[in-house]
Amino acid sequence: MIGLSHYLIVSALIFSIGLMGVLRRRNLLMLFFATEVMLNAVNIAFAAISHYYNDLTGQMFAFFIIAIAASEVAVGLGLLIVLYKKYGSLDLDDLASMKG
Amino acid sequence: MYEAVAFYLFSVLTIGLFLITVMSKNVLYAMTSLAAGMILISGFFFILGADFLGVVQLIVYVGAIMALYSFAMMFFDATRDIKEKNTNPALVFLLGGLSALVLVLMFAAPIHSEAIQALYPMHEGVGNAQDVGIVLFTKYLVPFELAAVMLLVAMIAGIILAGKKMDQSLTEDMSADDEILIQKDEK
Amino acid sequence: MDNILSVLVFFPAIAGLLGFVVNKDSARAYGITVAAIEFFLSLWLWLSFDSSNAGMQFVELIPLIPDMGIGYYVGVDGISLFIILMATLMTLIGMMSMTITKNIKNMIITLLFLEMTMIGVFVALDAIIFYLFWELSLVPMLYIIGAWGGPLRVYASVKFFLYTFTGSLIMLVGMLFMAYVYHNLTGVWSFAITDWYSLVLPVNYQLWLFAAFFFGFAIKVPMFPFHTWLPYAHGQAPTIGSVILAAVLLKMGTYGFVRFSLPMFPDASVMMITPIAILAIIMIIYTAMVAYAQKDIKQVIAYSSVSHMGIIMLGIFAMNAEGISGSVFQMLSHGIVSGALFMLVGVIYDRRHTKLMSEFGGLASVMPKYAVIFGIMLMASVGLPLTIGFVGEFLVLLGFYQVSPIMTILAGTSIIIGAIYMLAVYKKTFFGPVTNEANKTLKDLDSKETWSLIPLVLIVIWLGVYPKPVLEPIDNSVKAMVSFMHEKAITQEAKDMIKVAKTDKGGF
Amino acid sequence: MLQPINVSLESLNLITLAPMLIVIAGALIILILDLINNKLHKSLYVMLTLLILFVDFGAVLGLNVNERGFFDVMLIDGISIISQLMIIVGSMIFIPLALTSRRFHEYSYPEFFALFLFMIAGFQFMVTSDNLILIFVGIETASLALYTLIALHNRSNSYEAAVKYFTMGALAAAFYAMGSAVIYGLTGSIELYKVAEVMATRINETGLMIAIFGSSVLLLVAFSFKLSLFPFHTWAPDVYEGASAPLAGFMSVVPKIAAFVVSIRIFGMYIDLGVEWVRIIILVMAVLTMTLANIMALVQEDVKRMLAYSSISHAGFIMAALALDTTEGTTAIFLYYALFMFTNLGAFSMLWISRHKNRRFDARYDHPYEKFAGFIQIMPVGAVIMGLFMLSLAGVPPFSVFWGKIYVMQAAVNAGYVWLAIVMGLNSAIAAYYYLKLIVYMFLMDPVKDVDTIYYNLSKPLMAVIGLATLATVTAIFYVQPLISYLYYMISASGY
Amino acid sequence: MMENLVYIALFAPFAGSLFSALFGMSPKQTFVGIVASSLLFISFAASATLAYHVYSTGAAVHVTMMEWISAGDLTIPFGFLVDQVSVTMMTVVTLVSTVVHIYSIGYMDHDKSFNRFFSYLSAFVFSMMILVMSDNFAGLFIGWEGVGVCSWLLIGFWYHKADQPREENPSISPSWAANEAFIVNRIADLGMLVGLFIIYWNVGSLQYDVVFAAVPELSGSVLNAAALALFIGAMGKSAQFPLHTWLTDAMEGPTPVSALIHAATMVTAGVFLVIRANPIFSATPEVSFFIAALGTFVALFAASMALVNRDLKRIIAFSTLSQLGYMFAAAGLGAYWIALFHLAAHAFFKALLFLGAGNVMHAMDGELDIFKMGGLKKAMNWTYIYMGVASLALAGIPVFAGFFSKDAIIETAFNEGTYVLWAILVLTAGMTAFYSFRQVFLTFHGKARYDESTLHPHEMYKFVLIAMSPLALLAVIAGFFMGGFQTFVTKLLPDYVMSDHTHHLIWVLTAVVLVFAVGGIWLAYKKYANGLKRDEELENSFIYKLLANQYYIPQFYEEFITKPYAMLSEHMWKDVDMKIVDATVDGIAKFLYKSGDGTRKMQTGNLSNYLNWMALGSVLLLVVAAISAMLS
Repeated sequence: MIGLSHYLIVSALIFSIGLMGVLRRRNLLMLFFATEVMLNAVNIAFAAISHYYNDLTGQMFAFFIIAIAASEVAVGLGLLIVLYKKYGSLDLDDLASMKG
Repeated sequence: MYEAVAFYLFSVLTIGLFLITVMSKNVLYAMTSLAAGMILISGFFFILGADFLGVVQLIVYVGAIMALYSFAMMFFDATRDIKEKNTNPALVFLLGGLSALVLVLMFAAPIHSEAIQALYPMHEGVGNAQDVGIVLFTKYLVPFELAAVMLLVAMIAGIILAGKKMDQSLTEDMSADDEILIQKDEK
Repeated sequence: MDNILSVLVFFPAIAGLLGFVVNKDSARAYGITVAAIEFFLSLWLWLSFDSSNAGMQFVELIPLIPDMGIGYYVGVDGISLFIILMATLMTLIGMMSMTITKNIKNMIITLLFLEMTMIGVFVALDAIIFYLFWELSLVPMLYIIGAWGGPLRVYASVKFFLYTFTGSLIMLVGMLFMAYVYHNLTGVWSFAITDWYSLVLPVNYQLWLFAAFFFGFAIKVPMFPFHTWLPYAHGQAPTIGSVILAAVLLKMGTYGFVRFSLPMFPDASVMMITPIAILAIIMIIYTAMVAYAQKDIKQVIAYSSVSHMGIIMLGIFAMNAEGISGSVFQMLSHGIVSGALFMLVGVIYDRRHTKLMSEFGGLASVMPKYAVIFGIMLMASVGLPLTIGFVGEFLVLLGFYQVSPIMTILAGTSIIIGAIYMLAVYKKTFFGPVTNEANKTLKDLDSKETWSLIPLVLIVIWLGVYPKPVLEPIDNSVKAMVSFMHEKAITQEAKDMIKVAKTDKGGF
Repeated sequence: MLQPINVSLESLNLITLAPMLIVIAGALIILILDLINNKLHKSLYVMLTLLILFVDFGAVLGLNVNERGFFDVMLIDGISIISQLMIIVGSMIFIPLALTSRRFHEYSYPEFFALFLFMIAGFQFMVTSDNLILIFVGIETASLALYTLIALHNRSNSYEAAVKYFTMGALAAAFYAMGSAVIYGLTGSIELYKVAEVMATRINETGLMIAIFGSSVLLLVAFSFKLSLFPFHTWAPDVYEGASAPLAGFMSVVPKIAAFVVSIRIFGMYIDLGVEWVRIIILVMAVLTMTLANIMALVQEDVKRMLAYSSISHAGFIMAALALDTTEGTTAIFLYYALFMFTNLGAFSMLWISRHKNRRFDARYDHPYEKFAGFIQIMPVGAVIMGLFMLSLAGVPPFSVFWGKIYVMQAAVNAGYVWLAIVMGLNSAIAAYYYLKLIVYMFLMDPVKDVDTIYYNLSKPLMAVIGLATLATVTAIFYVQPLISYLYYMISASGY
Repeated sequence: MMENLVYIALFAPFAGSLFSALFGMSPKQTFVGIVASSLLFISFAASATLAYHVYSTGAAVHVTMMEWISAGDLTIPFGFLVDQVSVTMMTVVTLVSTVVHIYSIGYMDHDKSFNRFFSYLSAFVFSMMILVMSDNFAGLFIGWEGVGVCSWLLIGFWYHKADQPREENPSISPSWAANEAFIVNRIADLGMLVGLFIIYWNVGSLQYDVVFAAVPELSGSVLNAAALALFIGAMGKSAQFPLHTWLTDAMEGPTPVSALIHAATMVTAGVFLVIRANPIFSATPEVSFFIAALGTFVALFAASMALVNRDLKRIIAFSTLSQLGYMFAAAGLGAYWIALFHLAAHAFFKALLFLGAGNVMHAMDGELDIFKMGGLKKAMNWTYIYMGVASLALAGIPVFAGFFSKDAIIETAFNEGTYVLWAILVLTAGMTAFYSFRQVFLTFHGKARYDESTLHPHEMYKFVLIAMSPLALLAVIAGFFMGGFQTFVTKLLPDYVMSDHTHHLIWVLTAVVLVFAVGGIWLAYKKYANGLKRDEELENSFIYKLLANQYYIPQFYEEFITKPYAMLSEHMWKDVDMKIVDATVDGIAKFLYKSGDGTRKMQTGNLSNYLNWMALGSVLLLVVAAISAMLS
């Protein structure tokens, strides 16, 4: 029988993969992918917990997470567009005019 | 049994696909594997009986979000391989590994408790969509409405950020009075 | 006029605000007039002061933040009365003798605000109000040093500000803790000093609180080894800044010890006598030696200030009325004398734009009046009897002798080494042939300078010959305080150490 | 089969939702107005926004303490009311800053004002709920709007700032979601009052501690990001630099108040549950934050960036009060922000009036210290006011921030954390240096450039705002008492 | 009536000083000198009247003017006590002062700071009067310090003279000498202050009568400490070894100053203190003996240096030192009245000697080297007589004042059984006679050794010579009043009479002393009366050089005290204060600033780094959480 922990561990692993992505990615678009991965990992956790508690709240949360992810993408891409227009690049290394 | 097979299959595939997403140098591969991974995640949802969520996952993530990303990819002309200077991979793996370790340890704990009563229980013999709908439109009506506002915000944001008006910046434009000042400075 | 203290505190501030309107050509006259009125108000305060009453007088109390126990609470006793008088007097005289022409209006306004804060510190009976004025006094001083000072003015002013600020923040924690303890014991929030007096604290609390307050006060005094801001501040400050700084601002530290540390933590104070006395003696001897090595007259006087403040510190911890009264008197004396000395240095600085002793020599031949007044102040500074400097120093040493003869002898060397550096300055500057061409045509004191210095000379002699009008109220309050401390002390050692005067009339 | 659901309107307690509805409606009105006529001047929108905020303020003021509404999703307790009031007041100070004498890009969008109002609504939702979902959606609504507002300043710096903020925000959101998931897993609930109940029963179960700690850490990461605590503060200086000065000032106050309210609810819960570990870790982070931000602020060359670091440091200061978890500590948070708000916004407004479109003093910075050299000679009143703000920020009495500071320190002392009070004191001393640096430039140095250029952006509304901020800064001593009693009453009424 | 006289005696000099000070910055006004002198004469007259009053009634006059310092339990009034001791001092001081004042009118004739000089001089007398008249130790201390300051002012009167190396001028410059005098006195004053503190904390008062009444109740150690501390004060003012160097350097001052301050009055203040506080010293025999021993030593020590000195004024200064040693020897041995008597007698002839030296100096245009004089007898007959008389008195030749007083001291030493002291004192008497007459002969006898073509020595003004005559007269006759004096002062002071044994030997003792004195004179006559014959061998001998260089003590002080002090000060400032204390403070600030520079590097501006920080932070927190969860 697959227990809750199985799902949660998968979720944890995916979350860490997402975190690694965030750490190593230098391209903003790819970085956004990584954050999506992380959010998806959380969704698995919510759905699993929801299932095992027989409670709908987790699904609600996951539902809202999806909504949030969608909005974030919209805004994020909007930002990427203005940024790209200005810098002509999405590389984080080109994006370091403010420091100190 | 069938659940176990599905779970392990999905798990391995998802993890693999997301690893590609994170590791691949090619945007296209990364995006495709991301989309595929998300589809598989909806599979998890279906296994877990969250049918509605699975559908939403498919529509919103795989449909809408991935579509947005593909448009963006085209806009940014990011089909070629992306050169990324890698930050110290050891650090990346160390941090990723450590976080995985701790999270796994955390989730390996006996989080589940039989004693906990569901506040919004699923009902026997009622479709998931119905159940979700009732909770969503009663208890979570306010968040739902706020989510609508949030989406509106996102929409407005997307529109104005990508709009033409942003091309010319008033903030950095030197209007007439600025020029006067510059002349003064030169004197 | 029961609210004379509020008038005294806020009159200069309001005048300062209105001063923004005054035309800058008339700013000087305005400033002097305001300072004169303020001085006469403070004289009036003295006249209406009841010398036989050792307690607080002219008390005003307006709750400001009752939830925290903070209120506008002011009053004077014999200890603070004369410091206030000195503050108003030195402000007046400083303004009269001021030779600054650059941004004179800003200077006048700043000085008036500074006057408010100075008086505020000495009348405050609420710790937070005390702290408020204490901190606020840094700001005008920062501006005065920084805007009108010498080449290193910015460094000096910032150092002054930050150093003092750091110390006082630790003191603030002490105050907060004190209020907390008071709350714990009485259930009431209060920052009123008089309320805190009534608190009998366990010795370890006293020690910690003493330490916290010590940092605030010691840096201000400034005690060794926290003194290094002072030479810079004095060295760079314009004359008026040095005058006020030496005369009044330094006294805040020693006043703080008398007002807070002693009556609130008698046991801790007694326990700390030896360490503090050692520091004080180091201050006295070490800085006097450093003063001797200086090339710049003003630096000599700056270091001598530290040395004299050491005497004051020593007297405060004599734990008898002789020493503490002497200390308070010495605060006045040091204020007047070092203020005058700084003004005197300012005089030649105005003429020659240098303060290096090597630039001078034989000034006594060229500027006899100047030499005479400098000589009088020098003698007062080295504590010649019948000048103001003797009374305090004598009483302090006398008082501390009871605590430790050896340390008194060490501290007493100040009368020797004090003479050494002061006489060296005088010899290098005033004696010998006039070797520098530039000095041959120096003008003696003009009437403005003379008339601002003469009152100080008169005070120096008057209070040296007949200190009673000043010493008596001080002594009454101090005696009452000492017997209060004796009552309050919980350890037997402290009770033994704190010597109640037989002639105490009580009433603290 | 499911039963039909009967919901009585009264049980919904619609009034709890009224303030947000007003703001959202107002935003929609602005959008519609723009649709009808797109030639309308920004002043109209500014005034409309102000009015809407004013109505909002009234609506919040009219709320009763300790009510719930909408299936208990909405929670109107004392801290939600006071935080909403402070959010609105902060916004009301911020909005008139749009009325500069020069045109700036963001204000040419009516959407700017709509987004702003949506953001306020988001903040209000954040603070009026103990439901993690609503909090999350509120956070995101507000954040997304805020990212946009930053980017709308329309310079390369501001995009960069927005992107940085956005990306890190997305990461923080993931952590928040993960933390919520763990909490949900632990308690089967995401409503904090329920979470607290269940957690209290499970706290002694073996093997759970790691999950409880873990959940707190995940949430802490998310809120440390919002509150810019070390080492999650890295976005803050860049974002402040990239954003326009008023927005930077706004960001250093209003979003943080909202985030603090949520933090109080969440971490207060943990501490109340006896998870002492959370308190310790918060204290450590708070101390690190105030210290490191302070020493980094020391070496800044730009006033705005310096103020950014100083805001971080102040946040650390206040975070320490949160860790105390006493009524006084909580009161201190709000008191501090209430007092800090005026001063800080005032200081940023002063930067705003001196803002030029081209960087005349430095290739990178808009407000390098040199710009303010000899300010006293150019604009004496401005210099004095800016000096007052700096002194206030440095904690010189009797200016406003001082009272916040001693209240925080007193709270720390009362809670038995004397060492914390001393650390706070020493930090204030370090901080004094960089505030002083500006004062030194303004008062003690001579101007480096033409003298008539500095108050370039000045206008009457800005003067009014600055005047108000000055008044509030200087007269703090007179209103601190009512403020404290009100805050204390509200906070103790809601049980914190 | 008597009270008024007290005030007149006290304040007349003060009035004179203030009056002169009014004209302090104007050019010379002769009337200033006249007014000041007249006021001093008034003071003298008042003192003399008081003396008569005290003599005739035997009762002291005690007045309290007002309260001075009152703090805690301490109350110090301005109180004045005119009793047998103080009235003696008052009379001597005012008498000598009056003479010196008048003398100065002539002597300072050409000085542009004439008025200032009188102001200082009268101020000195005022201080001295306070010193002797005060009825308490604190008042004495006022005068004590006051005379110190006036001495400083007067030694440094010619402040405009430049510093010279010690080889050219052993006292470097007037201003240097003034400072030296002041500082050395201050060292001793500290001892004095400590004495006051001891007395106050053990008695509770500083009034003489209270203190002396309490002496029997005090423990021996307290008394010893008090006596020693007070004597340290006395050592400074009376220039006892090792605080003696300032006195010879003080000769940089104008000669009337040397006469008044550094011979007749101020330097005897130490002796006066011991006499005044005789109840304390009587109760402490060990300290008293130490005083006597030190006095005897100084008598010999100073006389030895005078033997070879070539400076007219310095010789007299050494002789003053030596005589002060005598006085201390007497006081230390308990013969207070003899000490006081020698003090008075010494004041007369020593002042006379100095004033005579002043005449010589005046005539020689400031030249002081007796090797460059000679044969002045012709030109300056009166001066010759005066100095001769004074020298005879100093040498202790019978009939003259010094014979009686000094002889009594020597007898006392014998009487006390301290034969070593006696022997030394006798030897010193011989040396005294030798150097006094060496100086007289070298100055007045023989041939002129100065350039007669440029220098024409002439006698002093008549009025000056007349003014000096009272001193000369007293130098001759003062000894005859010894008996009367004894009965007068022993009403207050403990009487001291020789034991029968000494009484029997008195003629022998006197003869021994006389042999030495006459022998000294004879030796001086043989060697110097017929001109100077330099003895190169002797002058190059070690002893001679040692003596001529004052045992190298000034050099020692300079090398081992003055210079190290200056060096140490310099180190304290530059190395300790700047490099340690201040550098620590700045170091903390710099450290903070540096660490700011270091920390800001984490703010790279690169989002990737920021994300790394964030992840690092969160993972770290997670790990810490996990570890602490496992631990708990």
